[in-house]
Amino acid sequence: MISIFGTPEFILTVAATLLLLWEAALNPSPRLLGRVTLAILIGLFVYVFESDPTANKALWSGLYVWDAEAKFFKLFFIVTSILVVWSIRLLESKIEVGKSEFYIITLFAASGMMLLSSVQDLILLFVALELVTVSFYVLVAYHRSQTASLEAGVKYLVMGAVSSAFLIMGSAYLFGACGSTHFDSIGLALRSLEMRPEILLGLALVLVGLFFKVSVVPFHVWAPDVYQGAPLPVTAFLAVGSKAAGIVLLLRLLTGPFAGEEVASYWIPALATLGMASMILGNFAAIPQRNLKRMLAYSGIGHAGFLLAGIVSNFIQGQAAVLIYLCTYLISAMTVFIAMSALGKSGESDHVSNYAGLSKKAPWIAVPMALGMVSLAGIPPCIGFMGKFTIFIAIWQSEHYALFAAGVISAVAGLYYYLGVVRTMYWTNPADKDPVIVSFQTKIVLGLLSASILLIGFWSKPLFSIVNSIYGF
Amino acid sequence: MESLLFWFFTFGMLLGGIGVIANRNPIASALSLVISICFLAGLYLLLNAFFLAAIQIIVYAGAVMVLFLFIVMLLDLRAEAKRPFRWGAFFVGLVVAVLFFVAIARVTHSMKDRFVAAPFGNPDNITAIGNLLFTRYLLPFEVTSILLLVAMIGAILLSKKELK
Amino acid sequence: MDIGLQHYLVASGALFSLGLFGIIFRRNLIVVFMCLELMLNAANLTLVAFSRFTQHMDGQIFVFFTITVAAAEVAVGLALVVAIFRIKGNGKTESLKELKF
Amino acid sequence: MNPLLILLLVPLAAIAVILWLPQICPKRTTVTAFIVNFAISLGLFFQFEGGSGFQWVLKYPWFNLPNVAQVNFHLGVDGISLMMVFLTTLVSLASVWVTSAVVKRAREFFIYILLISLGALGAFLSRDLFFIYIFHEFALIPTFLMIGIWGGQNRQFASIQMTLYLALGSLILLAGIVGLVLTQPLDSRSFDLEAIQQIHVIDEGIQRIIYPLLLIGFGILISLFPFHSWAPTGYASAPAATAMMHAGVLKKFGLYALLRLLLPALDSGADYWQTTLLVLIVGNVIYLGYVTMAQKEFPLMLGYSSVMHMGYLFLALASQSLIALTGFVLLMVAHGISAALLFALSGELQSKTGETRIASFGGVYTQAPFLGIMLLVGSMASIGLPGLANFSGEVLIFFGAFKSHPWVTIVCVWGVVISAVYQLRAVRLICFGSVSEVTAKLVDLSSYSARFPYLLLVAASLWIGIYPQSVIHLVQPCLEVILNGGGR
Repeated sequence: MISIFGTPEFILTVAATLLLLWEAALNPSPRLLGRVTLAILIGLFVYVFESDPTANKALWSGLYVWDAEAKFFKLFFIVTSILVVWSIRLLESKIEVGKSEFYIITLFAASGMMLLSSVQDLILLFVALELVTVSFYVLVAYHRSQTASLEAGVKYLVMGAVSSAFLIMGSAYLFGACGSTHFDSIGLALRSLEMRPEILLGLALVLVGLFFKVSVVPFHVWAPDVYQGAPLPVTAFLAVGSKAAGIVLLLRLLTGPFAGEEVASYWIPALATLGMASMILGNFAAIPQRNLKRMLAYSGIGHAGFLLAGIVSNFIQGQAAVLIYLCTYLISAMTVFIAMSALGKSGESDHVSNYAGLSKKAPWIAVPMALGMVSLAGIPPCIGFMGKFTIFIAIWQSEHYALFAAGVISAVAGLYYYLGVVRTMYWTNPADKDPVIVSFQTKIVLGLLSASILLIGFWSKPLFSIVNSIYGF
Repeated sequence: MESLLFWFFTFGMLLGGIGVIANRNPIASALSLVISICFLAGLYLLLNAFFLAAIQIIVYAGAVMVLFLFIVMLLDLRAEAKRPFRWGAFFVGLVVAVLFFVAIARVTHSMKDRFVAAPFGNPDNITAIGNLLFTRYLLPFEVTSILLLVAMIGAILLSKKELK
Repeated sequence: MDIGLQHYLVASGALFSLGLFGIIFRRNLIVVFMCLELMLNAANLTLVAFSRFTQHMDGQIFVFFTITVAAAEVAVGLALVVAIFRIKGNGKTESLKELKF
Repeated sequence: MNPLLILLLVPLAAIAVILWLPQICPKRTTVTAFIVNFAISLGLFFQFEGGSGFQWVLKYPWFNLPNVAQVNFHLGVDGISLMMVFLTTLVSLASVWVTSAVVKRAREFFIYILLISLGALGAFLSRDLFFIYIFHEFALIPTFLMIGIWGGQNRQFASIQMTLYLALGSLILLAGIVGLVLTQPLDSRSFDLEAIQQIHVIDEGIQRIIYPLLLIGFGILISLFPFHSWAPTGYASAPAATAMMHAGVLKKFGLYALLRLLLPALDSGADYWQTTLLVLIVGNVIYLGYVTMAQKEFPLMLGYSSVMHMGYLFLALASQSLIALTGFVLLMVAHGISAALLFALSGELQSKTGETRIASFGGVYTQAPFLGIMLLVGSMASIGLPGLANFSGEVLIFFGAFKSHPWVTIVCVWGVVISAVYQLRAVRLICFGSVSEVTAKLVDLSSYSARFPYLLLVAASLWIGIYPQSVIHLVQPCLEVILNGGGR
């Protein structure tokens, strides 16, 4: 039985606040605080994993829902945060001021994301989304003596605020047309009303606001700059956590109140078109990039396209495919980011040329990194293939053949630049011979991630059974 | 009477908005923003939202504007020097803004007859707001407090001159 | 002429468009933030208008949250401006050219 | 324990040994593993009971795609896959045997070879489409790495070009497979090969979409004209072992899968696209035949020639007659053996002399009689000399196809003449004449150990060439089933 005080967001927020007080009062060392943060997150993971989502469905006067999907996404965000915190620990020496606060703000952002996965009301959606976004404004600009980081912060702030404005405007129209901000009431109103332009306008504006977060073409322009300028752990958090947060909202809205056939006939073509554009543009624009973070930003745009394609295809299967794709993306992308952090610990890690001959210098980084790249490219037997495979099946089933063709073409383009990184690591000679020191614990983390890329990719039954159980298959 | 006030407030608000964009001097922009916001508060009054009108004046015209002006003064930002007019950005901005406006106007035009003004309700709607805010919308309210906490930490971290 | 819902909505749409235009057109970071405020205020006006004409209070609650969040955003944004000013000595988005598309 | 599972586990065990016990010579480990596998496949060959059924079946549920299908880990061999397994183990053994033990980054090299072999075996043994696809991809990735790391001149270009081509092919193929699986009715959907073979009649319109997807998807892997351009450059710059595995085994996988998928399920799709396919076949045999004649470098010539021979195999697929398909299976095995032999020889020549141009050799027979003889035998096999394996396959294909497509068959017979011209010219220039400067650097293979892989390949070719019945009686019952649409 979960009461209000037992919800994971509540626990995490309280814990983060206590950490803040602890930090202010006793001034513990950041390393210790990071360790405690990690412990809290792991404990929370166990707690959420053991909880039963059917026990209490709606909390807080129905604004908050606690169902299987919410549980899945909460676990997703906890795992993401754990890995992000690990990456922060690796790069702690690069943070000049406020090392402890970095962990704490990350926790607040994580609790905002977890809250988003349970949202049932436009007002709560807005506020929780802003909690995430404002935390990210701070995190992105955290290297405050580096121009790039500050600029990224400014760009993210302006873009984020514009997208919030669109979101509010859209929510306003939805509220006006349906007389309520609650998802259930909106769905009810939509079923009883004929299709009105103000509903479509409201939906369109809300979607624009969310597309900014997921970085869908043409609302992606901020992503490359921000990914490049932000500190590496934040880039990872943006790429995985923030994107998934946008996706969970899209799922909640589009498969909830807006799932009706009539509305769907409006948003499906729009999403299909944008998804197609994102796949193609993201993957082709990534090819000439020489900065790895920037490349991953463009590739992230491409992945957003695949996720949209999953949402577009027929509802339940598409949803399951999106969840599977997100899991595969989490594991593969975080492997790459943690490998980058481990390298960044001893020097620069952004530019592709820094990876030349890495297989000789640091096989412990090169192998997981290569696996992550190959998995992002979607080559079997890595886990990334399962994601692409399920998405492709969903697209074919919903008969969006043009989307399918775009997916195939962009997957090939993706292969080109992902393998380009692998090529740099394995076929070129290193510029210097300095060995890269990787700590034992990081080796374990990277080893676990690599193993799960291969093992879950090959033995995918657990992944499928988790997702299948959410939708009652 | 009501319609006269509406046009008055609306034009004031929009002129203030234009003033924000058109002024080269950030201080003048900030003052135009204050004007715009005060006229907007007038519109809120017309819409029977007295509490929000008050908040609007206090928070925006009071706190936020002071923050803006404080920064402008602190950093000693002067009026920008004359430089070539940015035609490209001007036209892109114009096209986007006009397209957006046309979309809104067309949608609202179609809904002309569906919403009729309800009679003025109880002018004392603060009770209703308070009730909703602390019962139904308690969760977002709490989240907002965390949000402000994060913003506060962030603002200190980013702008404080010397940190340990 | 009777003032109906659509008048308020068009007015707010106009303000929103103004803000959008300003964000694209102006380069001074502080002015860009002000334009963001214009956009948020326009959205608020829509909410209040709908709240009045549908007789649901939820819209006004939403506005309350929007104002709070906008204040938080401004606080972080202006802190960023201060930090940039420390490095660069000015607050124009023009000087932000390190990251090109 | 199931012998098929052992076949898959042996390479894995060898990889583990190489990874964890670096002090053991990796080549020795690999060769041991492949000898074991070869012995197992021989054992299977003699134990096989005949008939059309699958034997040594192993089935394990893998995962469930809700509302789509159940995926099983499902192994089993019938006559056709048995021959392919035999070919894989044979060529794997030969390819590592001819590789030098002191190749640079040796451990990686042998791991990749083991992976290729594992993937190919898995693809031939699996009866579930999902696993067939996974294993086939599994085998392709190491080839990319091997060409990139150990390849000859312009390896980077060759490997990237090959990767992109093959990735495009795999994804088109994936589209085709997904489409094929989804044509089944919802309640009985599965990835199982038999289920698809015994499929209800697929709607004609959908067949017309899926057929070209599969044809092009596999066609790129098989290097069907005009999707062939990656193959010659890829083979020419690949290390010998990789070229042997790829041209000898992996390519055959595409043909094998086409045989399993296209014929039983997509008959009206095949009718619809027949003319197109025939035009491509003619292009494959005649156009590429002339291109092959124009080649000046030995590895490139072999690459083109291997591409060109695929035309005959497609002709058999197009004809859909039992005799031609029997020839199809024979020629798959035969071509695998002869291509492996020739690529091994070309690799040997190249590594000893550092030269690839045909004209710069001369008098190899005088200088190194063993290599000369092997070259002669390989070329004769490739041309289709009676007594060697290719002959029986080609003859059966021509006889079988003549009835349904007489003109195309005649044109393809002309292809045999073309291949005789370029092969014989190459043999004449390389083997005979006076010993050139380049050839003088050549040292003959004198030890039995060094000669063994070549002799093994020649022996296999001779066996099939002289006594093809041993294969035919294994294969024909299965082909009958396939032609009848799995007893639909």
